[in-house]
Amino acid sequence: MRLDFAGAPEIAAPPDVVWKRLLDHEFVASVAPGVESVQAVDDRHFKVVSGFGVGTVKLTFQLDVELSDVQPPRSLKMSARGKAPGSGVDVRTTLEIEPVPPNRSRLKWQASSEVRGTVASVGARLLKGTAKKLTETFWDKFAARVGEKDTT
Amino acid sequence: MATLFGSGIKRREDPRLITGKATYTDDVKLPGLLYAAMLRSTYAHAKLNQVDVAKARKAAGVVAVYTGADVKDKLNTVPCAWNVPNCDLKVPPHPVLAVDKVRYVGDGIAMVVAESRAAARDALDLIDVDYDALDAVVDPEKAAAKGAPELHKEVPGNIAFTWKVAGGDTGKAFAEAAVRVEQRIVHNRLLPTAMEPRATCASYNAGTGQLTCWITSQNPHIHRFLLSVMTKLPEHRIRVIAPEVGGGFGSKIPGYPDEALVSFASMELGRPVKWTEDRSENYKVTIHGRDHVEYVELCGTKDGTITGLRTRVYAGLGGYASTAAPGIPTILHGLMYSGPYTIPNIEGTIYGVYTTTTPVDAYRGAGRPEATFLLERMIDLYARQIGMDPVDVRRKNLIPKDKFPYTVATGITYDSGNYQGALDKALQLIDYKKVRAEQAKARKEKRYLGIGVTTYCEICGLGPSQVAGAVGFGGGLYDSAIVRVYPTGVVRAYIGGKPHGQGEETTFAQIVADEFGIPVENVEVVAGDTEATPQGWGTYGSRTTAVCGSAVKVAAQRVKEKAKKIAAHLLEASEADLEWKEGKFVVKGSPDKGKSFGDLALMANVAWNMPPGVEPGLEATAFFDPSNFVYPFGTHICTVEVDVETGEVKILRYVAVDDCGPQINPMIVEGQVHGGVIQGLGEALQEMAVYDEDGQLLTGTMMDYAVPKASQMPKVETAHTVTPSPVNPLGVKGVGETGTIASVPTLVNAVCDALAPLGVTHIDKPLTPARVWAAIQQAKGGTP
Amino acid sequence: MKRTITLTVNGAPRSVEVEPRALLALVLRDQLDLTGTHIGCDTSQCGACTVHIDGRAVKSCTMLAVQAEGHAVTTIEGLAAKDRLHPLQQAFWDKHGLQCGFCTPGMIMTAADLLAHNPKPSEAEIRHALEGNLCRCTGYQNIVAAVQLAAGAR
Amino acid sequence: MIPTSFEYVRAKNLSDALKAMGKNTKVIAGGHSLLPLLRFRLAQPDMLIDIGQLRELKGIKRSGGGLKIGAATTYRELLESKELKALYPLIAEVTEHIGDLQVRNAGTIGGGLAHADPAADMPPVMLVLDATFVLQSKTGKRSVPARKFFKGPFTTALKPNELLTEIQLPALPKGVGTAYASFEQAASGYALAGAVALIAIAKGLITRADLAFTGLGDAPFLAPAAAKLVATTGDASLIDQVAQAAVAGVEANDDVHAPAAYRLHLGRVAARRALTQALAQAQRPG
Repeated sequence: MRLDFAGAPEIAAPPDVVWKRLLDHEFVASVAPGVESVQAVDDRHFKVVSGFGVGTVKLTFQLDVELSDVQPPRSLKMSARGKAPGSGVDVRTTLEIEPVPPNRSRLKWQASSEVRGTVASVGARLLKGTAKKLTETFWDKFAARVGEKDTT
Repeated sequence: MATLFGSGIKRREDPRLITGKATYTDDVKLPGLLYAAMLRSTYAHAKLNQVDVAKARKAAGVVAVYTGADVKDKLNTVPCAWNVPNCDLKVPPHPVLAVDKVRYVGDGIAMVVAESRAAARDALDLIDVDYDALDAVVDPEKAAAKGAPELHKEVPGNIAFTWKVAGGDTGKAFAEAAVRVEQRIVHNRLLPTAMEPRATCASYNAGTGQLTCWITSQNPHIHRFLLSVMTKLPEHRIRVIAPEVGGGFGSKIPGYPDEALVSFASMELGRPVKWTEDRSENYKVTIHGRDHVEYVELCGTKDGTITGLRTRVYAGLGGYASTAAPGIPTILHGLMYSGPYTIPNIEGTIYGVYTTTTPVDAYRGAGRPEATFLLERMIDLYARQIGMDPVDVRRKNLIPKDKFPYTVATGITYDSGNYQGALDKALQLIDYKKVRAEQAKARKEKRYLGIGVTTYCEICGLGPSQVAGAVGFGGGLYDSAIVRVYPTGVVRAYIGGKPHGQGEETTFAQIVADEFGIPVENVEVVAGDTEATPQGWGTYGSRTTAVCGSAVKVAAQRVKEKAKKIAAHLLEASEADLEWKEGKFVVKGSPDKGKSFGDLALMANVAWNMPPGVEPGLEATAFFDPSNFVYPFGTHICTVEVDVETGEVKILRYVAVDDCGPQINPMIVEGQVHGGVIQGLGEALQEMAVYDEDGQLLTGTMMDYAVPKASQMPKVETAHTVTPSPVNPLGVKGVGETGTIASVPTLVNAVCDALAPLGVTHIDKPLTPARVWAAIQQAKGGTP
Repeated sequence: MKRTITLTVNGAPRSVEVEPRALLALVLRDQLDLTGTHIGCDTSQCGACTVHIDGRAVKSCTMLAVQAEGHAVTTIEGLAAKDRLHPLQQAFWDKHGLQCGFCTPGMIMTAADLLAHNPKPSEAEIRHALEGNLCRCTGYQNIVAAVQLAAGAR
Repeated sequence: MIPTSFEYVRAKNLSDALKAMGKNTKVIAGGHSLLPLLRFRLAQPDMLIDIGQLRELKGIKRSGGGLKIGAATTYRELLESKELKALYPLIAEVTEHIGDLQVRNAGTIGGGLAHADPAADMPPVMLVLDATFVLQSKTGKRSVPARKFFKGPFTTALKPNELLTEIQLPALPKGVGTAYASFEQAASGYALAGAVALIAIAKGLITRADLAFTGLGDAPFLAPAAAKLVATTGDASLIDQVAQAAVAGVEANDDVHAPAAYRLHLGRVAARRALTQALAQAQRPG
């Protein structure tokens, strides 16, 4: 099942700060809901264990995350391929940072997910709203946290 | 003694079923039983890199784990048994477990065998599979298009076959026709949903080399044959038992990989192994039905004579060719394009197409519902175009009752029929003139009443073995029975068919009891065990009563002939002087001098005093091979009201008039019609298997696939006409599928008729409120 | 961890060792040999697994065996006295209310609950009460007729 | 379909249950929301705490002019309560829509509300009736208005260590009418779109109008547009306007059963039908 979401939160920080945070996997993990562990294979590859779910539904996915088309401090692509018993997920995210003068930025994100297995065939009704909420919450929270003074 | 034939006696199979004492496959328990669970692909199409089962093998309770690599040299691939000729059929290998590639969500990747159901299930979660995703394609028309992802290297362009049917000169007919109508029709993919999920329990005895398999099977002898091919075990070492079977609707005909795998595991491990699918697994791996995209054209005169029909059909086969799959959209579909009508020119091209979906095979009606639907829809479109009542168009084109046997343009010959009789009866029951008047009145009040009519005939009672061979079916289609009389006069009929709800334990006992003039209680019908019953070709295609029932009749007649010889000997009379009267052979003119069936049963079995040259015992085997198929027919009419604000369809009345020849048990016939009609209404109104573009089945459980519920379905009013078939000694035709074949176009025609004032001409089924509403918006010129 | 639970099954006390995750339907079938209770789905739609807990119809595949501890379970095997038929069983037989029979035990158990609390249901009430029991063979018509017959017979 | 392993405790009393709650525990009452998820392994708790048999969580009691309903009261018990039927016929009517006979026998009102399925029938009823939910943890209890309880799909104001223990229904005004109109998804029975309406009348004019939806969005919601009916007689065209305004701008769900546009349309129809019926009921003499 394909799910496409997008957003463009404004961040109270300049692009280079946003960019730094985006590449800081520990920071990103601290924002993401349900992340249990992040292991950097190199500066472009990460292994992530993350719970995914809402309410009673919860699955733990093993994710391989890869960054590509990295063009500092403007844009990058992030792909995540995740496996859980009986289910799978691929998420491709495109991120663009636009300066908002004088000292702010806009994070334009687009996430396209492909969901497989039990989650797709059983969870379709449960999933759509949930995935949207989780994705939006993640980037909104990211935007908010980057914009917090003490994080810069 | 009153004849039992025609009597609606209560079913003899029911007492065990209503008390919970029946044994279905999953109820079978054996000492040392192990449980299997299957790891299924979550990808619709992917290269299979690595299947890591190391952790699963070490898990508590796990006895063995097998992958495609482990079994590929030990088990043969899954055979396709209907090799339709003259269509360049390509059947690529179908491994029992995927080896290098998966081709649908649900394709088998590994099997775990463990000490308990739970341990087997737990171990599945420990298997790690590495895939490389490939593009999926789920729509058969798209899969047949240039550039579509290819499933099999042996099948360029995914086209499994291109099959053509032609009769007359269709090109000329269309060129000259005054009226032409065309329509693209999509037959929604369906999930058969027998209430009992499939299961296999295999027990291999290494001492005797004998494999016993309990299988949820509509055709245990075919399963024995297919298992022999897959497991490489000689057929005489395999015993297949289909115990109680909880519905099939075609889904329990094919040979499946899991049946071979479970057998293999038992042979390898020396312990019995059982596997039972979950419903969600059933929806992914047990065959699906329908899935056609059709382009249909019909032409005719302005006054309602149909002169030609032309089709181009893309029939989805799924990832592999299932057992009977190639025959369904061809032989059982294309050959029926004339329906009950005298259409002189017919041409059809059917493409069988592999798609990254669950294999598609025979589902109730198999091919004929699609043919009947397209024809009945086209006739309504045609009638509307020429401004004629759809009933008048039908009547004008029906094959006259004095023209049988009648050969239609597709080349097949119908056995017998009185189509006008059934039509008249149905019109009378619904009071057609009155409902048309009500409709006219309602339209003035902006209420949307519709009337849908279907006149149909269908091909069933499959069928003469010679024809089966000619059309590439991998087996004969005769059937068989042994009628064995025990010394005390009770009788058993061992039959080749395998009833699973159709009630032949009762109807066949009625045939035997009538023949011998004994109470029906003294007859028992035995089915479903290849060790006890003679070669049979299964219960499907509305064939069991026409073919296997005829074998029972013939075997019983043979027994009676022998009994007559013994009676003549005992009565010291010539056979010519004997007559059968009230359950006895009596000497003509001396009615008190006679031998009852019971007397003869005893004498034949103790054999103290047999006529010279006559063997002891009283039993006979018959293999009945019909001279033709049978063609039941009828007229269904339904009236509906559509709420145009919400798109909801309310069925007001549903009338079914069917002719299946003489009815052995009218109660059972009526039950078959009820069930068939409701199953068709499910197809017409709410059932739909939906894949997303990546080949994920989105309707993977009963929460999303709408099997009809009691509260959603109407009452069906039934009636019948009786036109015997000349092709079998009972004169019977089939009735298992007629309801489903007829009801789908009946309902859709009714809804389209209701919405005619709004300009709606066609809506693809299922007619969910959402689709009906969208069609109304579209017709109004708005966007849905 | 397995534990031993005690419950009353068809009038007799039974003890059985189960894992907490064991579904009541599977325990009845696999451990107590009551295979008249069937399993037809995994989402609580089909009702083939319907049994009575303390006289009320529930879906035994949507219930853990441990939840039934201390309660009275009645299955199709225990609905009627030995060698007798419950009026509903008789009515399903009389009215041809079944074909393959797989849904029948659950169907009868639900109908029994309905009639126990609504002895004279209308056709609409019967159809509504049977929403949680799917039958693929009969088209429901004769099932409804059977329930009506049994209601009349009471 | 076998769940992953977990431990199970049957709580002897509420305080035991609350003490047992912790990380990755789940509470089970009827189990009809939870069991299917467990069977698909979409939920994998370490422990289940069974509160289904706690007497202190069961029952329907009068309170002021309203009712207090224990969270573990089954739908069947709701249907059998004469008091409930007399005071809140709406709840009885809606309960008949929930699941099926067997599900109503086992499922509990609190379980269903806490599960917060965005297409469930009961949550919008709670919004319209302005119910209050009592949430308890081992450290205390708090009251949360239903109108602040449903946060999103399967997401509520419940904290991980909290349990919904009681539903409090305030007294309804005199001259009130209530109604539920819904369109069910054919397979699951969940609402594609459903609307609950409450209208109170005094001296021929509407004094209170509440309208809530289910099935349309991520969570049930109240439609502020209903307020336009207050101080009017609620004629048909105004009701139609309100119904239309109520769904305007709503981002509706979209799935294999119904596209968003159709859901919104159904929402509007349901709203109109529910409001019309509630009004007629409110206008009935006596």
